[in-house]
Amino acid sequence: MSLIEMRGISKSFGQNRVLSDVDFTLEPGEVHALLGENGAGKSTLMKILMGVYQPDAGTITLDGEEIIGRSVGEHLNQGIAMIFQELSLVPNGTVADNIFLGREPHGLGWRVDRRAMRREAARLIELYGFALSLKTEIGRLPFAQRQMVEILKAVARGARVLIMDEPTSSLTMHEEAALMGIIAELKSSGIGIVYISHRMAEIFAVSDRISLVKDGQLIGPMRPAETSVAHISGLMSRGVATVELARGNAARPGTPALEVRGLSTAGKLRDIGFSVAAGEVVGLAGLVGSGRSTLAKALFGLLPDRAGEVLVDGRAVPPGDPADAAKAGLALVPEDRRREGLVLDQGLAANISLPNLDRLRLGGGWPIFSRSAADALFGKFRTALAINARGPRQAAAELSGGNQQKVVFAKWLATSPRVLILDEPTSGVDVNAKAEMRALMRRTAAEGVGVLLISSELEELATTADRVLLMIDGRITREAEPGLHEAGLRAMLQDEVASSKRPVIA
Amino acid sequence: MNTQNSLALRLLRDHVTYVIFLAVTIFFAVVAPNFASFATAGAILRITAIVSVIAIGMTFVIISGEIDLSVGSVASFSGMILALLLDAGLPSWLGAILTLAMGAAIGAVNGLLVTRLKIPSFLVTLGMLSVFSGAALTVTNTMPVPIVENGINNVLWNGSLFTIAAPVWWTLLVVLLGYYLLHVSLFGRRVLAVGGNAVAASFSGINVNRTKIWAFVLSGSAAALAGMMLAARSTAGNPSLGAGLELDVIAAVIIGGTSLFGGYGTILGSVIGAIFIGIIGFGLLVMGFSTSVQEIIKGAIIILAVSVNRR
Amino acid sequence: MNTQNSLALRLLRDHVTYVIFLAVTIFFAVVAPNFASFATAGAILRITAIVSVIAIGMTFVIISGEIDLSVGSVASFSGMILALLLDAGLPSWLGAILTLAMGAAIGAVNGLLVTRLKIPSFLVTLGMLSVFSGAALTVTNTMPVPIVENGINNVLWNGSLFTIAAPVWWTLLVVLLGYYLLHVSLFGRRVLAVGGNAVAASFSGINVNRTKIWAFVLSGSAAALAGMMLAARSTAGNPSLGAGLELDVIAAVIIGGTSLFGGYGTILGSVIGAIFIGIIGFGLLVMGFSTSVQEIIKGAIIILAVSVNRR
Amino acid sequence: DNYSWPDNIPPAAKELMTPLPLTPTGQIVPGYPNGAPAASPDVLTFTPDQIDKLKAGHFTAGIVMHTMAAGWPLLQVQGITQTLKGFGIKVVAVTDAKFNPGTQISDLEEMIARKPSVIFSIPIDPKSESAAYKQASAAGIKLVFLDNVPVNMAPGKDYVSVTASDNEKNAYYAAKELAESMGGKGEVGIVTLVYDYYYSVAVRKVGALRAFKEYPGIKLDGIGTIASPDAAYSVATSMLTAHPKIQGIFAAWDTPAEQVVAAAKTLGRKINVTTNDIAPDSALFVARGEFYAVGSQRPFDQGVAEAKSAATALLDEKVPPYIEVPTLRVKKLNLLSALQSVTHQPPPQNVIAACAGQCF
Ligand SMILES: Nc1ncnc2c1ncn2[C@@H]1O[C@H](COP(=O)(O)OP(=O)(O)OP(=O)(O)O)[C@@H](O)[C@H]1O
Ligand SMILES: Nc1ncnc2c1ncn2[C@@H]1O[C@H](COP(=O)(O)OP(=O)(O)OP(=O)(O)O)[C@@H](O)[C@H]1O
Ligand SMILES: [Mg+2]
Ligand SMILES: [Mg+2]
Repeated sequence: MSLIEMRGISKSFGQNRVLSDVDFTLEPGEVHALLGENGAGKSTLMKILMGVYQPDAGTITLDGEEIIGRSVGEHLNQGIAMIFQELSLVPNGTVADNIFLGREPHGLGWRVDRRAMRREAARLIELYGFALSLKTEIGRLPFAQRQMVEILKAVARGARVLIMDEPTSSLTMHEEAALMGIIAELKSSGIGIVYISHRMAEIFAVSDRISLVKDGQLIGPMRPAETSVAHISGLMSRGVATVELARGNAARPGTPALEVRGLSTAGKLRDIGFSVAAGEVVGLAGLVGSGRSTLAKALFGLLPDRAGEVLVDGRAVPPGDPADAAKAGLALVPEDRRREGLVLDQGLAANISLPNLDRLRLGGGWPIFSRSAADALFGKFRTALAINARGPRQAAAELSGGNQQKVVFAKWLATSPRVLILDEPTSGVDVNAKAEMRALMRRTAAEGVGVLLISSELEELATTADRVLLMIDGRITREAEPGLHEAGLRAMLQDEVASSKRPVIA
Repeated sequence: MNTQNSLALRLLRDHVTYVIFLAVTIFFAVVAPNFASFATAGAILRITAIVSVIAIGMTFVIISGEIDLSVGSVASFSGMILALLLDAGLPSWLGAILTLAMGAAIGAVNGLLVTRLKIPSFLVTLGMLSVFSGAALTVTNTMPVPIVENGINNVLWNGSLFTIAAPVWWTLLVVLLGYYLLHVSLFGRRVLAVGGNAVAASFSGINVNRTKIWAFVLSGSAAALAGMMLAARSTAGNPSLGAGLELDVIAAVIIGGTSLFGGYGTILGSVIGAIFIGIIGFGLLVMGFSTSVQEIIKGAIIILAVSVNRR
Repeated sequence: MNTQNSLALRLLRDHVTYVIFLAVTIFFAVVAPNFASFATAGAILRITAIVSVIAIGMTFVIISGEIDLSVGSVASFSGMILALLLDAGLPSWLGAILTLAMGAAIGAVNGLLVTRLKIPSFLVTLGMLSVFSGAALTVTNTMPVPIVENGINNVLWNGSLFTIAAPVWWTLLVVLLGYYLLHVSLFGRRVLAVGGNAVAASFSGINVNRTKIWAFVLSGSAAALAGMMLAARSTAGNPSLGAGLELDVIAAVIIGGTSLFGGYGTILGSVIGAIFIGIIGFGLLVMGFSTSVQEIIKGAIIILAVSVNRR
Repeated sequence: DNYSWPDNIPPAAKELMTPLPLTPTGQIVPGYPNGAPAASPDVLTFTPDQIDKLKAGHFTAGIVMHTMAAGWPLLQVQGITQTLKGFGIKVVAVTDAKFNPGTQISDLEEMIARKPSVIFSIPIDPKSESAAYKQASAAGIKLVFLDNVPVNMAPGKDYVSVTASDNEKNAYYAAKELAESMGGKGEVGIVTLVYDYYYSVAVRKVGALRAFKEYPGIKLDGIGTIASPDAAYSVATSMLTAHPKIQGIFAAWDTPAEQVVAAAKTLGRKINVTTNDIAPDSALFVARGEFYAVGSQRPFDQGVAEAKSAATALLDEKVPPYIEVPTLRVKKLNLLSALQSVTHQPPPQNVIAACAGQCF
């Protein structure tokens, strides 16, 4: 008898039928991978298993017992836990608070046992070797670190069923490795794991069975051995042939699109200098906490304490004001789409129009906002990026993670920037869309835009970037020679880290 | 709070507001003696003009994710200042402009304190409430200042044009202005974005602080205008004419469907909210309920009305 | 609003609050006649007891991301009810318990309306404010109801134990209770989580609605207790004794460092906030400022105090 | 000491029960720079057929109050309502502006739209509300004022008449009693409304000051101002703290006076308090000896007078511009008699109990 059996699950949001009559099973001690395009319904299916949503139809059994509960709480008590794609952490709590959120150790009279909490949390962090400090508040942590906390939180529950919804979307090799360790350990102790990811390498590394969500149906399950990345992306795709990247050094001579000299911030960065030529894609590799996002923010004028020079097309960009940066032709796709990228409660057209307001004036002159222009703009990118959405008025919050990411991408492409800074642009984006977006980056570059690509997926850097810079703890220490492949990058990054005296994470 | 945020639901919600609003009105029209009359409509619009005008300014502040509790006392203070300026012999147009400017300035100060010093607007404007209600009492040592010059009294309140009273015209003017700023102009987009997600807004190159400051300037100016109208209504500036208005105003805005947490709201909603409150109070009095009983029913109706339209 | 959220900054912030608080006190102690005395300290604690008690209840509601505007009128109403119950000949302990239970029930109703019907708490409790201020006036047709039985007057207000006055003891009791609930017990963790991010909290198996309802129950009960204390103070239930308390209370809570958007706050902060406001008002009165001038200075000090401690 | 209330009360109590004489020119009335001639309510009488005429008129009345948070306004409303009932005039609504002139103007506008035949009202701010009241008379509604008259409105033309007591003299009496209770020397304070435009209270300050001046030994330590009665608690507390030697406080009316007593009690200070007006609740304070003396208006009788002048005006008869209802001197000794004549009801049991046989 299976650990989990979901039978005939159907779910719609309003008119939008997401799942129709889906069956899904999970065996003890197995990793069942779940793939599918952005918006296919993976998270929804798992949120139903977690008790977040009630299915419109269907049954769920755990060890053969009906467990359709009304709340997450009931399902947690049943021994089901989940790493949420959008995380389940409270910003005002410390790392320790969050790891034990909802199940704090307590004594008489519901007295919270803080000491035990800290001890236990410390042990976990130690055990899995994540770079976290107990007392820091979640609200202050960048997404990657928060994702680590989310992992610990779920793992520490000691559940029998563990759902992992894109746990590594913004993690780098260290944490990825750590997670693989955790998974192996859990498997051996007979826990069933559902693993959702868009990183094919991971999928094939960990999973025992692979299923696909497509058009509300479940395809599979199949064994990794019996299939291949190509086969799967073939199954997933909407017929879009996976794009071949027009690589090859497109860098144009003359004044670089972006030039950085002696850039430093009090917090993190030290004396950073590099340049991105027009038409070139420059990759930035590093470990979590190495300062890549900090650099991106500093370039975009989001950090007041920036020192040094930033020139776009040879013209200096004043520090400390994103508005100036945007005017100068800089664009930033931030790493944390929910917090930094989107106004979740508002429509997609509204979101895309934000950095483009001045372009969307009615008939140029008066500061009148033209809705139709905004909708047109959205429509354009909806097709260009294959954004899976109902329409320009749909609230961003209702989009699937990957599609949200595309919207953020679109909103900055629309500004037709001179320099495009991408911080983990394809995190949580499905394989095909990923290929499309990488092609898009190349195309954007080909149009003479300088692209700075921050990515935790070395494979992405290897395939997409012309040059790759290595960032270690706030310094750009080295440049990888062109045409280097993933394995090479990984090796190089490893020995860079090893050779840097200072600890990787401050 | 506002979990249901899909635009669809929002549209429905607003519609329901209007439906309930109509229902209550019709109810009164049927049961309340000589309620259904042109005079009544005029009276209600006059009575709610003050709240409507301020509510429109407040809408911007609340959408931007802040709040302005100072409007009531700023209104009182503005009335006093206008009266004093005219008393000092200034031409009334000049006095009005100066008072309006002062209101805008007070708003700007609120905005600066909130954005630059990062003090919660609730505290800043609560402090200002105290400051200006005190100031209004102090300038003349609690004594009201008559406005003898009738020109301005007529323009602001007592006069009428095409049989429609001045205060109604002013409300209309402010509504149009507010509608343009919020729903038509780029500024409106910025306010909505800032209220929806300030971080994302600034990541999109929107100047969050400036946007909020302007929102406060609008509510300060609206309060000043309302204060002048109050003064004109009673042909004198009285230091406590506007006292307590802030609660009515915020209630109107929220009933109108604006989210207290910012990011969503409409001008029309706020005005309808104001008129709705006005109608309830008026209808209940006409039906012969005394203030105390009125309050009970009024409170109940407000809760009911909104509860229905949140479903 | 609250961009700076690190614990470090918060600690500093709170410290600064206390520093400023001390500074102002010392200032008054020096310049205000007979301010620096034991009697004064007692007097201030008594004056602020009411606000402190309610503020502690309110802290839970605000941390949970909601607000309760009904406390003032619930206090008035509770005072009336207590007086009426005793007038009807109930033993005072029973009357007190029943009144307290009623307060809790009112809180529960607020919470249910907010969570089940998804009405913004601002509106629900504004409606309730209106309902109960009206009800307080209506029950006796605006007539105050004397509490002749002195036992309860002494227990709640006029008596004293170890030379410390009853109201101070009650404040202390409520502080301890509140401190335990918020900072020691599981419930506190829940409230903080719900206020920090309701979705995340519910994803973590926390019952968001129940948590909020309990928060409202606490503030309702606190308001009822405060109302009984008010009644005991003037040995009569008076329908408008609690009017307008809500603003003072919320101000106290926010000055105490609680975020109006929920997720962070402390019991001690709220009490200190209440006492701080009390000291300012008291000090200025003792220095002989008229109410009007006093308001100006009070408002300014509040803004200043907070502005400094946000830097 | 075999006196018993009500049948046989001590002569001293009897003496107190004789009201203070009418002041020829009491209240400020527009058009009467040095006070309008005071008329007694007794001049208003009705023949049976006049009453029938009134009943046939199916008149309605609205009452627009400044506050309902005290005994005084309630007794006024009772006096008006009960008397009007006798004339077959129905009271449609009573509004309470909670001391906010803005609110009162709105209340008035709503009341005007309700079109009653007559409106009884006590303007909070005679200056800034006069325009609104003018609308009422313009709308053909008869206006009868309590205590205050809006500026530049003419009696008999813009409004019917005003009924009041001589507040200045009433306060003068209470303050004088305070001074006497302190043997004519010591430190005193005053607690009164912050708004000087509310003149029927403002003049009480004048009266109290006049009284205190007559005693060289009396030192006035301060005048505490309040925006609402409950503020009196903290105002009094701080006043008593700032001036440890204060032995007496005069409060402008009974509700704040109760808070003054509470403040003194919590500070453990023994002071004398005198004030104006009593009602069943404040009577207890007299019975317990917490109010030493009270100069009390007779709000019920004032209400009766107002109702009568309204009725007279509805009959198109002439009404004197200013009707004065003389005030009572109230001490513990004559409390029961005074309370009954103020409220027109037998004193409540708790008052009688609190008197412990010492009141008549
Ligand atoms: N709360 C919601 N309200 C309305 N629609 C929703 C909601 N949550 C998800 N959807 C819709 O359901 C569909 C599936 O969403 P889901 O998050 O399950 O996709 P996914 O497979 O997890 O995609 P991704 O890989 O990008 O995370 C999407 O079209 C999304 O717009
Ligand atoms: N000087 C600064 N001022 C303000 N915020 C800063 C500063 N330096 C860093 N930060 C913030 O701290 C966050 C965490 O920085 P961290 O040291 O983890 O590097 P990172 O850029 O997030 O690492 P990576 O993106 O390579 O994983 C950054 O995202 C940035 O927003
Ligand atoms: Mg998903
Ligand atoms: Mg990063």
